[in-house]
Amino acid sequence: MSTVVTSPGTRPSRGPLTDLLTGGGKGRRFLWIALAVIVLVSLVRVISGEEALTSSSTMSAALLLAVPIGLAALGGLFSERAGVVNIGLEGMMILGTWGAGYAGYQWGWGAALVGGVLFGALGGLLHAIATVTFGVDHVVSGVAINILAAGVARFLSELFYTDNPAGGGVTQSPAMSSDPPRLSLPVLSSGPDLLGDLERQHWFLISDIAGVLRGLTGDIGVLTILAVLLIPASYLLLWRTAFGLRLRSCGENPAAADSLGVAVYRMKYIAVIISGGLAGMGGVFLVFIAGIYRENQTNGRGFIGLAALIFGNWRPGGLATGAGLFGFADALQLRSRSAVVALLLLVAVLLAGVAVWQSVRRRLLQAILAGAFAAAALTGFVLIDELPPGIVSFTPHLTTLLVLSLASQRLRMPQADGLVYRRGEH
Amino acid sequence: MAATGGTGDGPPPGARSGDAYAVELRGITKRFPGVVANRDIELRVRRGEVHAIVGENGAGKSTLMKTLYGMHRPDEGKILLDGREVHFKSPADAIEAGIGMVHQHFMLADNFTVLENVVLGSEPTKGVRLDRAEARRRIREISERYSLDLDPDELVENLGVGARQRVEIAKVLYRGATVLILDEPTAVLVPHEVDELFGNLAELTREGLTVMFISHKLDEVRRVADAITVIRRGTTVGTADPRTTTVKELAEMMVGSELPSPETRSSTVRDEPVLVLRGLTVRSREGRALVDDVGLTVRAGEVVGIAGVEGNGQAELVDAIMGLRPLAAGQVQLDGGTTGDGGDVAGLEDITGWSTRARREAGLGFIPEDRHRQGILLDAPLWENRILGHQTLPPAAKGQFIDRKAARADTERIMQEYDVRAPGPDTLAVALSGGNQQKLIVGREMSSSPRLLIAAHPTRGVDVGAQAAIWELLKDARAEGMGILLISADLDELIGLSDTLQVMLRGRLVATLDPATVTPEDLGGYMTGARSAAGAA
Amino acid sequence: ASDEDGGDAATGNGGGGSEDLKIGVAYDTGGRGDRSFNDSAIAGVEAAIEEHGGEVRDLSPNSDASNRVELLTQLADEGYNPVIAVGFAYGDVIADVVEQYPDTTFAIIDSSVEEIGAENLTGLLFAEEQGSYLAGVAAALKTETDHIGFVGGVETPLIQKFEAGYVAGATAVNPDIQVDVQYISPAGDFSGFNDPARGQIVAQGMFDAGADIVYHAAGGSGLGVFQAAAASGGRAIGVDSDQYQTVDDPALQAVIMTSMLKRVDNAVESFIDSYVEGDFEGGQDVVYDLESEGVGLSDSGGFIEDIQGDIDDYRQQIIDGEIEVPTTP
Amino acid sequence: MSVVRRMGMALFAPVLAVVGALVISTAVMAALQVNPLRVFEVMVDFGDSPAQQITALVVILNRAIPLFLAGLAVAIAFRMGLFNIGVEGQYRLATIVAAAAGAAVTLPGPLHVLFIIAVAVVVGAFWAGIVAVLKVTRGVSEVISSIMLNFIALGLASYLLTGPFRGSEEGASIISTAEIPESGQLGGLNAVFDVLGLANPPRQLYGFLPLAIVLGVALAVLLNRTRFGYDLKISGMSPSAAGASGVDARAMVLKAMLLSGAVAGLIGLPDLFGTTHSYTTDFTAGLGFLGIAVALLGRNRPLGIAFAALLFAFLDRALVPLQIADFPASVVTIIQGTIVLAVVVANEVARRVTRRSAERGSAEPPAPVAGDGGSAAMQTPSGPAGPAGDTDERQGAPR
Ligand SMILES: Nc1ncnc2c1ncn2[C@@H]1O[C@H](COP(=O)(O)OP(=O)(O)OP(=O)(O)O)[C@@H](O)[C@H]1O
Ligand SMILES: Nc1ncnc2c1ncn2[C@@H]1O[C@H](COP(=O)(O)OP(=O)(O)OP(=O)(O)O)[C@@H](O)[C@H]1O
Ligand SMILES: [Mg+2]
Ligand SMILES: [Mg+2]
Repeated sequence: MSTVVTSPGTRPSRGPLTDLLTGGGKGRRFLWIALAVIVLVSLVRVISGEEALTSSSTMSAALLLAVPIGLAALGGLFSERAGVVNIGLEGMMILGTWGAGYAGYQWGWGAALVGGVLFGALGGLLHAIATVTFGVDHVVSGVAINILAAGVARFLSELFYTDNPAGGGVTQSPAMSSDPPRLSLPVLSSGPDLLGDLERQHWFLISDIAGVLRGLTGDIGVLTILAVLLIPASYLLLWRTAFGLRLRSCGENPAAADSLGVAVYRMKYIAVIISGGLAGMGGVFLVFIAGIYRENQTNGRGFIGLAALIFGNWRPGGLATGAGLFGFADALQLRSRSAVVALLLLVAVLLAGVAVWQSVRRRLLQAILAGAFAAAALTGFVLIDELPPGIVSFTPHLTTLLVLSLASQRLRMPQADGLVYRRGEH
Repeated sequence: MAATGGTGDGPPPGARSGDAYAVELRGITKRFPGVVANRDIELRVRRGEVHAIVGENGAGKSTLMKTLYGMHRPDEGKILLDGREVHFKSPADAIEAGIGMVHQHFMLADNFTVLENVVLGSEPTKGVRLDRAEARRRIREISERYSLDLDPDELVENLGVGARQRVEIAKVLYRGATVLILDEPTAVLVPHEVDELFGNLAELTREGLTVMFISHKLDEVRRVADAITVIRRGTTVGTADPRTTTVKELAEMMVGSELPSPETRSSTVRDEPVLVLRGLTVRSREGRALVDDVGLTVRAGEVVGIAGVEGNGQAELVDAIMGLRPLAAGQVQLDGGTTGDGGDVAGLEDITGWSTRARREAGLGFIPEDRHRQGILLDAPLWENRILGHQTLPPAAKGQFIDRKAARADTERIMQEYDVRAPGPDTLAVALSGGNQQKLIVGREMSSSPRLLIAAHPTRGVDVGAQAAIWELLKDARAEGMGILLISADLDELIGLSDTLQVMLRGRLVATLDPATVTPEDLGGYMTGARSAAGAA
Repeated sequence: ASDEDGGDAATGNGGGGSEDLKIGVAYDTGGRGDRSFNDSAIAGVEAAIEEHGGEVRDLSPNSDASNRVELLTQLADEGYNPVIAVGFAYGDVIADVVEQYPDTTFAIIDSSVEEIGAENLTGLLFAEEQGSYLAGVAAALKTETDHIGFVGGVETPLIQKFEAGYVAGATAVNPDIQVDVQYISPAGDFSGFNDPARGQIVAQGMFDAGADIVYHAAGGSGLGVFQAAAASGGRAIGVDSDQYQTVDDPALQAVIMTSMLKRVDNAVESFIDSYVEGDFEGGQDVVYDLESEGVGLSDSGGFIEDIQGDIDDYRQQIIDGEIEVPTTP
Repeated sequence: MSVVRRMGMALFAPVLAVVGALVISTAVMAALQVNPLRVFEVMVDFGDSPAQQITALVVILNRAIPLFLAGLAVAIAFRMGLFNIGVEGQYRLATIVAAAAGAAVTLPGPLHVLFIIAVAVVVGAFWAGIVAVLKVTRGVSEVISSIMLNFIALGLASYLLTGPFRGSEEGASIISTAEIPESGQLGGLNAVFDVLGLANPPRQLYGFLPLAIVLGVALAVLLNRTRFGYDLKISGMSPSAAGASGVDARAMVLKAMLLSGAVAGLIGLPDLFGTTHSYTTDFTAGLGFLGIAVALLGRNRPLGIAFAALLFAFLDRALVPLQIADFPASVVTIIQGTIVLAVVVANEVARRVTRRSAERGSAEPPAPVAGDGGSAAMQTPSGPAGPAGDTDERQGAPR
């Protein structure tokens, strides 16, 4: 299982990327970091000439790729903050896609949202029954749910979609009967499209910022907006309300919560069901993009969501960062193979920074290692024009892995995460 | 202070005459699978008094209190509060009725702040929001009123034991409890913290609160209690008046026999050192010294006791000696004379860089502080537990293989010799009571005849009978020339067993004392830093 | 002699007349109801049954498609003849099976059997590059930005054939045209055929970059391509079947300019016809191309009516061999 | 505990699971108006002719072998509480490199096979080793790193197959590595059927079977009878106790993952040796994930895993006859999922029952104990010592 060890006394980390750059600073520094990253990336863009790095097109793609991962991760957050490890996110997401497809073709997008969330929540309910009531090992139950969900989806399609006059088949649903509305920020990203004008100037920094903003504000689906809002909403719910405190207490010390009258089992049920619902919503998002349920549409995104959750140190902001980073790297590799090479330059610059930092701290070995890798990355950037498709395809995964292993590991999972709680058994 | 509660002000206003008790338990019976933890218990507690409950390990005290607190329902019997019968379905109901409980094992979420821990379950809210400002205000108020000295925004994991206990008390007071249950509150406290706690309790009873508290320390009980109920094997054997009952009498009521004493017989200390520590330093991740420049020698046949308030580096010191924690500086030397493949190694050997396994092979035995964490595999049978820590040593190991038969046989031997009560070597360890588990551990560690035994709280949580047995075993081993490093929170045990006493404070050894002359009170003084080594000299 | 073989086999197993025609179909992953390849194959079988009578038994593989051999052998064991393997993935295993069942006639779609050379096996191949060439022509004629795109599902040789033909066709019309080519997943990772979200993103990238027509050969991911086209006011070209007809969404119909038809149904039907009629010739590939109408462009929706003439010119040149269409990019 | 009782305990969970799964799947089928009895009948019908029956057997065995290996690989890590989701990537990468290496060299028969096996084992172990090293040195959760490495392995395999290791000619519809020469293939075992006087179908029983059996036995011994196995097991049961007993947790993570990866490297070989003789774009995928289910089903024990693999293979084989009998194929998937879930729940229930009965068992001490206080001297703690509730109370407890 995911056992991340921390010695007592360390402050909880706010996510490896933040840690990597600031050693776990305050939220205030966030803007600085964001700015620094943009300056860096924009520098890389100017040097490499890869407009895709900061184009609004890449950004909206990154957002599109990040949202389902982020929703799955958010689902994981609820469940794991209540102490239930949820490796069944993928399965719940699959159920979500099916539910969305089924409701969507009959009653339109609103019903699809409800249907997907409901189906995902059913998966969550099953997980809760197995882990909370029956005390089954969380990982084991999650794996079983992943297997079961795939079977159930296929089975239901067979049942409802073969010979369905509305269309569809064993691997897909009929098309949704209505599409969700899409919004753009007036004036800036649509109509006069001021940001678009700025972006097209290709000015250093300004065009980059305009590109990023336009990508994040232009032609956005309602579910994207909902998903983005869910991040702060989850934070507020989990950290600013009594409900959230109780929920988290089940993940930290359920016995203590129980002794104070918190209904631990009920809390865990609620959390895991919410978890399933959110993962299901991730599935709905995928259905909205396709306009249809399609078998294997989730394509492992639930697992990536789990990774984003751990990456983000079990925090909403952190997991959003994780999902965002993954989405960006993925968007880049889908957009342009040569842009991925430009990433090497970025890596080189970052590693060079690490090398300098480490030598200041007189950690010679680390400094030399970082320096060597920086040099290697730079050489790669200079020599390679385009990476072969197989290699490019795992850019986001490699990026995630690299950032995780570079960042100092001060991740802290909820203390009772993954432990089966039985009342009266300490 | 030892006088009847509330003497100063006369009977508290809420107290009623006759049979209207603040708490009354009638005929409580509680069964667990295979055990009757409580049988036909009778308990009456007056408003405003400090009522002590004493009894052996496993007598059923905690079970009874958990019943009262709604953590489980009694199979038979009635609970009356102020003369009215109540039925609690959960702790929430009990809290509602004004009962609060501080558990034997702290019930705190380390990763939460004091505030979060305190308000959990009864949060002040403003709309849907958790009203932190209000919570902070109320906690400060309670903290000041009862001198609990708590910072609401501190993370609990940064607190020491005493402070954690005060958080637990604050939790209860925050909920406006009028009946306070404290399950072995003093077990982890040093004398002066105990005094502070009793001060707090006096404060509470003055305000009209009722306190029920459990303790194994009978003199303490006599000091603060207004009434005592004795429980034995799950049932009440009677009540006692603390003013008229002696410790001896109380003990006899509890166990039906005399209190054992850890008194050491004549000195068996020999010349050759078996363990030498030099400048041992362990740092936390942030670089704080947890163990600070510790130098120490344990000789053959000697028991060196380490006294100290929990959290002053004892655990880290033990880990460092066992090789479970990296050293920042210093050296560990061990005399591995009796082990090795035939050839005996003369004198001390530097084992600083050795792995835990190599250390154990070289003759280091280990009775860990937390047996469930480090000493035993609850879900494994006894014979597999026999192998734990001795995987590479006979009789369990045969080359790279495990000799199951020999391990089983040797387990039977240990069970015989050390009076481990269990059906057989295939019983799961979880089925044993704490005391029997501990005896198995002691037996196991003894059977490889280590040169040095680290005994961390060897009798913690075991009842008097098993405690006596373990003390005997340690004394015998010492007589045979084993060096023992004893870490304990039980000052009587430390004084009684040790040949030399070291006091550990904030990671340093601050005083060396002679157990023959030191009193528990003095020792407590050194442990808290109230007295310094200069004063001892 | 070989035609006799086929005929004998039919009579031998079926016990005489064509009413007893028992056709076995082993699907590609996804199975029946994929609204594409597999459905097209079964449509051909059904058309044949309409004509000749008989029955069909169709089997889908398991999730990792590790039981392909069983599908074929079970069908043969149960007396189904002919047995049609849908998809080149059967190419790996079919050689052993045909040897084991010399009395059963097999056909495999999209895989060459020339190397195997078994008398009871026919390869049904398609000149996808020719159809794609016409798609390229249509796109190049219709584009207003001189910028078009191609989205491939998985970078396999088969899909590269589509790409090659498309690019050749487009550049034949306009040598300066910009063709963006992108695959969703690399060879060996078949998720690219089933990930509409990625299809959408890849296509959206092309539209954002200025392309106005995107051709996809990406299976289920193609839906994403249509969505992207609809969202950015571009157009898309479908593949395999007439996707204008199968997409069941009016908003998407509006953007499907045409589809490159791969008439698996025709191929299957004519294979069964020749089997029934006994003029079947085993051991070799039958290539369905423009000439035999095995591939082509659909005109549903009437979006390409105005350029139909040009397209027909190119078609004729290919049929006449005046244009040699490349099969690799 | 008597032998009978212990046997009963051991069988309790599997029986409970199978019964539970049967009940649930029957309910599902009934809901679909599918006749469950007919379904089960079709499942166990191996055909009429002896050749058909043997073929069915061979199909099941051939499918079970890789599943067995995958289950073993997952279980090794699982034993110490490590969750190796990366088996998938490990075997894919190992197989392609082994296939390419095997095609590149010419060696005499057995050596050639051994060489391929060695390459697969090393590559599998290496890929799993990355997970271990990241965990040990950087504290990266093995769940994340192995998920990521799965994707990376997939991409890498694709790159290798289309790039340096490409053996198929340009334009072939399936991309593959070069064919491994005859000396590097493992013939079938069908001669056994002749020896046994059974029908000998054309379908070859994989020659890897004996190797898998030997591996299973060796691992069973390693896990249950050796110090390493003990250390591995206790590291999973209680890392803190294992550490205190002298197990080096980091080294153990490394060893467990390397071993797990090494076994994972073998998963693709039965198919490689037996049928494909090259790695192709269509090489069977997903065995690593199935392995997780198989390991769970087999309760992380080699023998259990063997049964689980056979069960999965049996269900898988049933797919085709079920379709022929006009049943929906997804019934099998549902049954598989239900069985896993039922097993998981049954295991937990059984564990608790065992634990409870163990606790009860100890309530009856083997020797009569002097129940009376006072009588025993403290020096020989045999009387009232020990938890007071343990003796007379428990005997008096009604049950
Ligand atoms: N949840 C439980 N399930 C089964 N048996 C239990 C449970 N809790 C307690 N017991 C049994 O009840 C008996 C009484 O336990 P209890 O914890 O009340 O003892 P205690 O008097 O508090 O002992 P100590 O002084 O060690 O704290 C024990 O012997 C134990 O076997
Ligand atoms: N949750 C539980 N379920 C079953 N039995 C329990 C439980 N908790 C305790 N026991 C039983 O309690 C007995 C030990 O009692 P008790 O908890 O008083 O021991 P202890 O020495 O105080 O241990 P500790 O200090 O760890 O609490 C054992 O017989 C054990 O089986
Ligand atoms: Mg107690
Ligand atoms: Mg206790």
